[in-house]
Amino acid sequence: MTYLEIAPAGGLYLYAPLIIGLPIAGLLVNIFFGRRLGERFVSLIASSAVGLAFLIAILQLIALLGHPEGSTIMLADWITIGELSVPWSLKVDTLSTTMMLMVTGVSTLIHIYAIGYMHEDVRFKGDPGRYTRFFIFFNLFVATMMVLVTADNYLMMFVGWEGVGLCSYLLIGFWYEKGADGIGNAVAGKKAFVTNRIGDFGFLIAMFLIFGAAGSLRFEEVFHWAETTGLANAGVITAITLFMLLGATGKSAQLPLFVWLPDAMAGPTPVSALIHAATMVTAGIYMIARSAPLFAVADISSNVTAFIGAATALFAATIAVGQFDIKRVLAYSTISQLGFMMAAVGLGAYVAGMFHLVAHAFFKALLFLSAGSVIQGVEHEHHRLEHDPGAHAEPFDPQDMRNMGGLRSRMPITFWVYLIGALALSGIPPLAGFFSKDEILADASMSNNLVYVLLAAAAFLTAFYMGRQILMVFFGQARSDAAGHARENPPVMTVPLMMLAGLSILGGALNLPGVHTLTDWLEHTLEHVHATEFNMLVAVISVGLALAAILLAWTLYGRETLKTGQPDPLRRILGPLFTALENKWWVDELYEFLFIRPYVRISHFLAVTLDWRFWHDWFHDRVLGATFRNGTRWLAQSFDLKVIDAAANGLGNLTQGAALGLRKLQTGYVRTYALALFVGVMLVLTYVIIA
Amino acid sequence: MNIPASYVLSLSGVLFSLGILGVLIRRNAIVIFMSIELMLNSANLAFITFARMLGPSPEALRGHVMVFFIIAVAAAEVAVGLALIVTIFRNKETINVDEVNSLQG
Amino acid sequence: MNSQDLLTALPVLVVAGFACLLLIVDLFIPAARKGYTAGLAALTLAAAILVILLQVAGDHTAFGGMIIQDGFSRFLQLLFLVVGLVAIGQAYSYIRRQGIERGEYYVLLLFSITGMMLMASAGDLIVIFVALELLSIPLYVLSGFARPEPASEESALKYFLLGAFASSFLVYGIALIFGTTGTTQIAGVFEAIQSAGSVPQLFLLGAGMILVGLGFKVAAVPFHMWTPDVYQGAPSSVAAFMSVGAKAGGFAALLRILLAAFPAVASTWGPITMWLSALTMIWGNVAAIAQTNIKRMLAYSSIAHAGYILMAVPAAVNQAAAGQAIHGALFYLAAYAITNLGAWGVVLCLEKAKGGGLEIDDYAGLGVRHPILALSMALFMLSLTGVPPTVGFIGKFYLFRAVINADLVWLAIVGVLTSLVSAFYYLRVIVTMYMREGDPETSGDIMLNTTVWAAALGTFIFGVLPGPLLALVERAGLIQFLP
Amino acid sequence: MNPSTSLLTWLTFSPLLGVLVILFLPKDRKPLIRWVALLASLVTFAVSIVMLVRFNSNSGAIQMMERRPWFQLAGIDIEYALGIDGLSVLLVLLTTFLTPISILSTWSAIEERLKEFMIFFLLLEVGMIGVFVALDLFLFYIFWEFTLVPMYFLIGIWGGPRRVYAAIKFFLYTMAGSILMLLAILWLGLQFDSFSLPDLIAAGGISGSIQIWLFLAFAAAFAIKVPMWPLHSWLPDAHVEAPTAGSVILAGVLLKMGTYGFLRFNLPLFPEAAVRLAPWMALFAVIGIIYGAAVSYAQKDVKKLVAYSSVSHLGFVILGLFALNPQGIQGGILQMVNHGLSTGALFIIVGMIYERRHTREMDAFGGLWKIMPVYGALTLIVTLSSMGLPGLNGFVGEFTILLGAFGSKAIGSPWFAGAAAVGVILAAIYMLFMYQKLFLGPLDKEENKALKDLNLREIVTIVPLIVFIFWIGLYPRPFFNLMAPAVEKLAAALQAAAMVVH
Repeated sequence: MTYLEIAPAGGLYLYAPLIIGLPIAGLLVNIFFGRRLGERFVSLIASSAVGLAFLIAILQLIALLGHPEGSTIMLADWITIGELSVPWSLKVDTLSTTMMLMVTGVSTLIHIYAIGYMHEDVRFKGDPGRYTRFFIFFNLFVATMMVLVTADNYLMMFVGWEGVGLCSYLLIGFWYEKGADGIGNAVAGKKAFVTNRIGDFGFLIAMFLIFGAAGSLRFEEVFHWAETTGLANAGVITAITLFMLLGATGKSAQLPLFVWLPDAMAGPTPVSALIHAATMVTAGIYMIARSAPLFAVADISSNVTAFIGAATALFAATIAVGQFDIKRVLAYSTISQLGFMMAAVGLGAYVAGMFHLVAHAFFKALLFLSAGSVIQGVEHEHHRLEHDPGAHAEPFDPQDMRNMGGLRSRMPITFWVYLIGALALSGIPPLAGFFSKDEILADASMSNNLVYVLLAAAAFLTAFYMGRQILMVFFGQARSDAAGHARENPPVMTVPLMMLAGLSILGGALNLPGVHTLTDWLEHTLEHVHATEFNMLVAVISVGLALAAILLAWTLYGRETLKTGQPDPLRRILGPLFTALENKWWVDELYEFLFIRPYVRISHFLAVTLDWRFWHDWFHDRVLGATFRNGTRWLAQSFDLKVIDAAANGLGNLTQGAALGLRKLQTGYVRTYALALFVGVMLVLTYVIIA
Repeated sequence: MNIPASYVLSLSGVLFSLGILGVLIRRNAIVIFMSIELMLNSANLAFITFARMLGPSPEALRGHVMVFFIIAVAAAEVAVGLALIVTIFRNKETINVDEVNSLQG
Repeated sequence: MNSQDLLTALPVLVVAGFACLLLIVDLFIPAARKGYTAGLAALTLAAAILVILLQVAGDHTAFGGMIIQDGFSRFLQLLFLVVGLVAIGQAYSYIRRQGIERGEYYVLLLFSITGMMLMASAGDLIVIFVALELLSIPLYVLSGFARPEPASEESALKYFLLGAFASSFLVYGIALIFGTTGTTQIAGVFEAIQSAGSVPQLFLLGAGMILVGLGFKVAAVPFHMWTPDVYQGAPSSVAAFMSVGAKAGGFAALLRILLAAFPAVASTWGPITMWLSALTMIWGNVAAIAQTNIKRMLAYSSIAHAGYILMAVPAAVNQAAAGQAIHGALFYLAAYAITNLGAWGVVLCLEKAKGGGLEIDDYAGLGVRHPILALSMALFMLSLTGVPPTVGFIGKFYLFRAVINADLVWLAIVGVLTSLVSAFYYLRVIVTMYMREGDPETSGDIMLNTTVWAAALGTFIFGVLPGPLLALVERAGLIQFLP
Repeated sequence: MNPSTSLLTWLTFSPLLGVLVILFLPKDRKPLIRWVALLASLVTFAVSIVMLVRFNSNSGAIQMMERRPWFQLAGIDIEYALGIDGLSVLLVLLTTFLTPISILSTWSAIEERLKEFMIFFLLLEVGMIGVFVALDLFLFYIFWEFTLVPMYFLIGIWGGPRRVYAAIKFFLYTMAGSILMLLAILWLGLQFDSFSLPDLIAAGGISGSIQIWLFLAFAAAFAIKVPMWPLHSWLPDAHVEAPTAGSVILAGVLLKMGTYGFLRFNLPLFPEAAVRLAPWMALFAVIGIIYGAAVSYAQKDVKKLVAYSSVSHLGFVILGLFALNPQGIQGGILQMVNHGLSTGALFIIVGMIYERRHTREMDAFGGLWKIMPVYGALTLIVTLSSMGLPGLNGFVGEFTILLGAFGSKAIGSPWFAGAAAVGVILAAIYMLFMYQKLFLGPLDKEENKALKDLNLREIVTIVPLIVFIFWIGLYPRPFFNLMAPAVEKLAAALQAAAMVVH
């Protein structure tokens, strides 16, 4: 293939590879010179690398405005065997560029935020040296994420797919010596990676099927095949899409593979914000949107997708209600929101899905970062207090909402941005969340009532737990001295927050009802997308639900606020149900029981009993090898052979025994020998006579 | 008078078997050795008989020649054998082969 | 009897004659100078080698068919002579060290070699008998050469009694053959059976008894019992010579008789020898595992190898494979001779007075103390196992090929499996030498070492470039009168 | 003979130069001996590079053929025949590349009897190269068996506490297998009066049922060497006891001799049998993949874990080869190389920590990344490559293999590939588990707190491997190009055979 195939749009597309190259350059610089450069430059290099990548994305946007059909940039051959031909090549079109803009944009902000956050964090955790490593991983993540979104074939997408998985693994386990009994974070990272691998398994199989059926892995060719011969191959395509869905449930933390995401909160807050809220977890949605032509043919898969999405949305929302860890609440809310997007793409409302994806990226990033700022505010104070003698002896969790309260006055900026994020998430107009979520609900209401009901319920809960969180964290009086003395963070952290807040407010403008900017934009890439017209009834209902939920939250947590050590009022009302929510419906325990423990047992059985005791020791050593083993032992410590036959048994010492038996025959008596000889003679002669 | 060859042959057969028997059951080295001589001589007897059966022919001579060889060889063996037995007797004060079994296993 | 006959039989005559001469000359050589005797004996052998090399190629018979001098016999005679030379080289210092240096040693050696050479070129059962005795009697004496060492005497007695016992079967067998065919000449026997439509029972009995007699010499199971005791008791130099020479002699006669005289009853001795070889391979190799004394171990190994060579006999029944089988056997004999003499040479180096240094344990640390000696020994062991690139591997390859060619695949499988078993006790020696600590002292003089090194070189070189040796074997041609 | 026409001979035997020199060095001049050995292996590597330059990657034919009559055995000409083609070229390079690295890796580990060690090591290299370039069955067998001897000594003299046991087990197992192959070789020689592989392939025409038997006889030797489940029992012993360099070569090259044997002999010589038995081979391969992965997870000893992981990885190779289509076979060959690099690197890494702590129990470690960042980072890369992370070498191999196997007509069902893909998940489990045990978590063991990070020599040892790990992962094209024509040829032949069978 030629080195470069440039679409008519010309020059600007040329820069697309840089969107991957820049972050890589950044991380290489930091790998080799990081130690000498020192925090300031390290963070500068990393952030500017991503910032420049964002500019590149904007260049692509400009290019596309001119030539919306996009372009494919061929970099090099990768794998070419027989009919299999997979290149390294970038696809720049409206869909991928949307992702580029969103990812690089949000990443830039979070990078900047992380400059301040990590500066504190590495000191709290007592290993400043790791500052550099953090930004290396962060750049690596952006690079791999870009590979994922710019890929023009499934295999390359898979590279990014697992690449981001790796980064998430590394960053969850960033404080690998912390967490539950020292190993908790590392374990969480492993859990994330392995769970994702299960999804990736689906992705792999999907690719095999695609190649088997379509003979290619490149998007154009596959989609062309699907559109031309789709109906004939509906069966295959259904299989393909279902396996893809498995992949998506892994990456986007949907039922049944969502379990890794909550634990992933072990990572530093910027990581949770960037990877586990805004960008990586949306990869699954992106893949399905990307594969729209395939899903278009496979109704079954689409419906399954929609149901899984809706179910996840509600399921996760219920759990979020019962959480006390500020980040976990957000984590489950993320899962729930991803469920919304999944449902959307399942219903064929790809634009709505993408819209919510982008909007969600804004306000969820915002929420996480503000949560981070809260946590750090508290933790900072906590660490200061730690130093005065006889302060908190008992372990103190700066993320537990029960230790907070009344932060409104101490951290005003944080409070306001948090509030904006929460309202956006709850879908209160005119914030971004309202429009995006509403579009999904509208679609659902038209096409699939069950899905709609589930989503609506989820929306209600969303508003409720956000209200609960706000009230617990910011209102009432402080429930711990740390919270009591918490103070606002430096601008390097708050400025990005404000910018994100702005985006959360204005994000809705992307696809205002009637205008449909995003729709028209994505239409160039996704055929047969329909602009959902605004549905007043649905809007009113959802807003009503949201307000009702907030009201309910206020009655429970606002009227008289939580005192120190006072149990959650819901516990009174829901009783055991609340316990269930608090324990996340015991899903982890269930998986532990169903899969993990059995696997450990099986592998242990195979390794110790079957392979070693039986196969290695008994069969090979006893049965086959006893001769040899005895012999070698005899060698090792000049064993007296007469002792051995006591020990040995089985075939091996059958030989051994035989050997010794023969020895016994060798009595040394001439007459015995003569007799033996004579017996031989007799045998020979009798044979001679008989034959 | 003319003894049928079969008689003589069976006699040699009997002698041969006796020889074997002697080797197998006797303990005295010299006696064992004599039994072996017996076997050899039974062979001689057989040779002679067969030669006689062939009547006067050059081939018949082979039988006679063989006999002489056997006698000679037997003599040689006697020489060696007795010498050996004597040396052993010097050492062990016995020629019971069952007491000569230090080499075994 | 004319000069032609003498010329044909010259190699044998040379050795025999000089042997008698040496018997007298030795009287005049002072005890301190027995080296001269050794030298003269060596010269004799060298001369005989020269004679053989100068002999006109092709098949000749002498003394009315009593002696056959064909490629087969020439090859084996060369082998015997070379073995004899090596034996002298190895014995020279050894018997002195053991304090049993007497001139007769070399003379007896010569006589035994004469017997072997006669075996190889015997054209008549009478000659075979005489040759067998001429081969054996000196060996009886040599086994007891270390008198008054009881072990030596005992081994001699056992060897003697059993040997005589076995050979009396041979004699009686010959008698029966003579009786049924009216001749003792191999060619005659062959023709007689061919002409006579049916095969009389007595003939078969005779054949069987001859088989037993020779089976004893080659130490085939179940006629092998004497081997370990005799090898252990006899002076090592003698055992070395026996393990190669006597065996080869036995096989020479065995092949000659079975293939040239008894082809008609191949259907009978084919299966017998087949089972004998299988039994021998299994028994020899398995029994060897249990041995702790290197001499006994080598004794059993020699039994096992007799089994391998014996495979050639049933294989030769099959017309298609006959040629290969015989060549295979010859090559294997040569390969075995080279390797085994080398191995025994190492044993001689390590043996101390009064049978010390003969346990395998005594070899511990040899790899560190005497790398070259250990390396040679390792090479010999690998060659006996049949691991390339050694001559032993080529030999096995050749034999197995013949056996498979004769459709005796199961026998070949027995062969390979037993050689796998053999790997174990051969490796054990290597392990002891290299992987265990120890401090063995050796007493090898230049001649002994030369033989070892030469053997090692031969083992390796003929393993990599077996061409010349193979050519020699295949030039040896088939046994005369081979059907 | 002049190097230009007999390049392969020079390549094969150039390590002998080093052997000769070392033979005449006093055994206490250790540094000198090390340098000579390293130099000799580097020279060999250089020669192999020359070979690579001369290699014409557009032709699937056998190149640089050297055929000399060697000797005649019972009327059969046994030839000294060397040659190289797309199937073997990479493996030869792998051998010449790994040898100097493993010599470097034991630079400070081997102190006693260094002289013999290096001699045996170079001899081993001769044997390995010979195996990959020999084109005459007899010659091949000689090299094949010859490799046993030095390896046997390497394990038996410089190995761990149970070295003698492991050495003998290794020797006997391999010999047990190869002896059956010997019979098959003999049989072939008898049928065709030739041991030369090209002639035999050209002659062809072995009847189906006999093909099966011969196939099995050869397979016995190769399957034990690979080792395929359930014949793997010798592997953990050999690996655990062998010295680091031994393990590296054992995993890196010796095991490949088994898979290479399948590729070089079983497929072209007995194509119909290959087609018939492909499902069975695939079955055992898949069992091996899952089984190896599961068993690795439960290990306590790092080296054992890596050893069992080899069972899993080589299962992939076998699966690919017996997909009998270009994707599968090329993937299989590439995966041989990958496994050589990754697992080789893993053993080197284990060796490094063993040299420092003299234990391989995973429980004795933890949190090493904190004090050994370089070591941790390099190990991470190798671990990821070994578990097939896209962008690194392992993935390219595994993906192509699975893709080939998935669509393979010979295997006949996508389920095998599907099951094998589960192995990819399991690989992540045990590999990350190992990494976590060693490098993550708190640094709580006293004896670990003082550990030193890698020194320059160690970094130099491992970096070349890392380079290739990335290269193959990101741009494997050159490697595929080398083998493509030869594989196409082979695949076509197998296609024809498949036609005959079905």
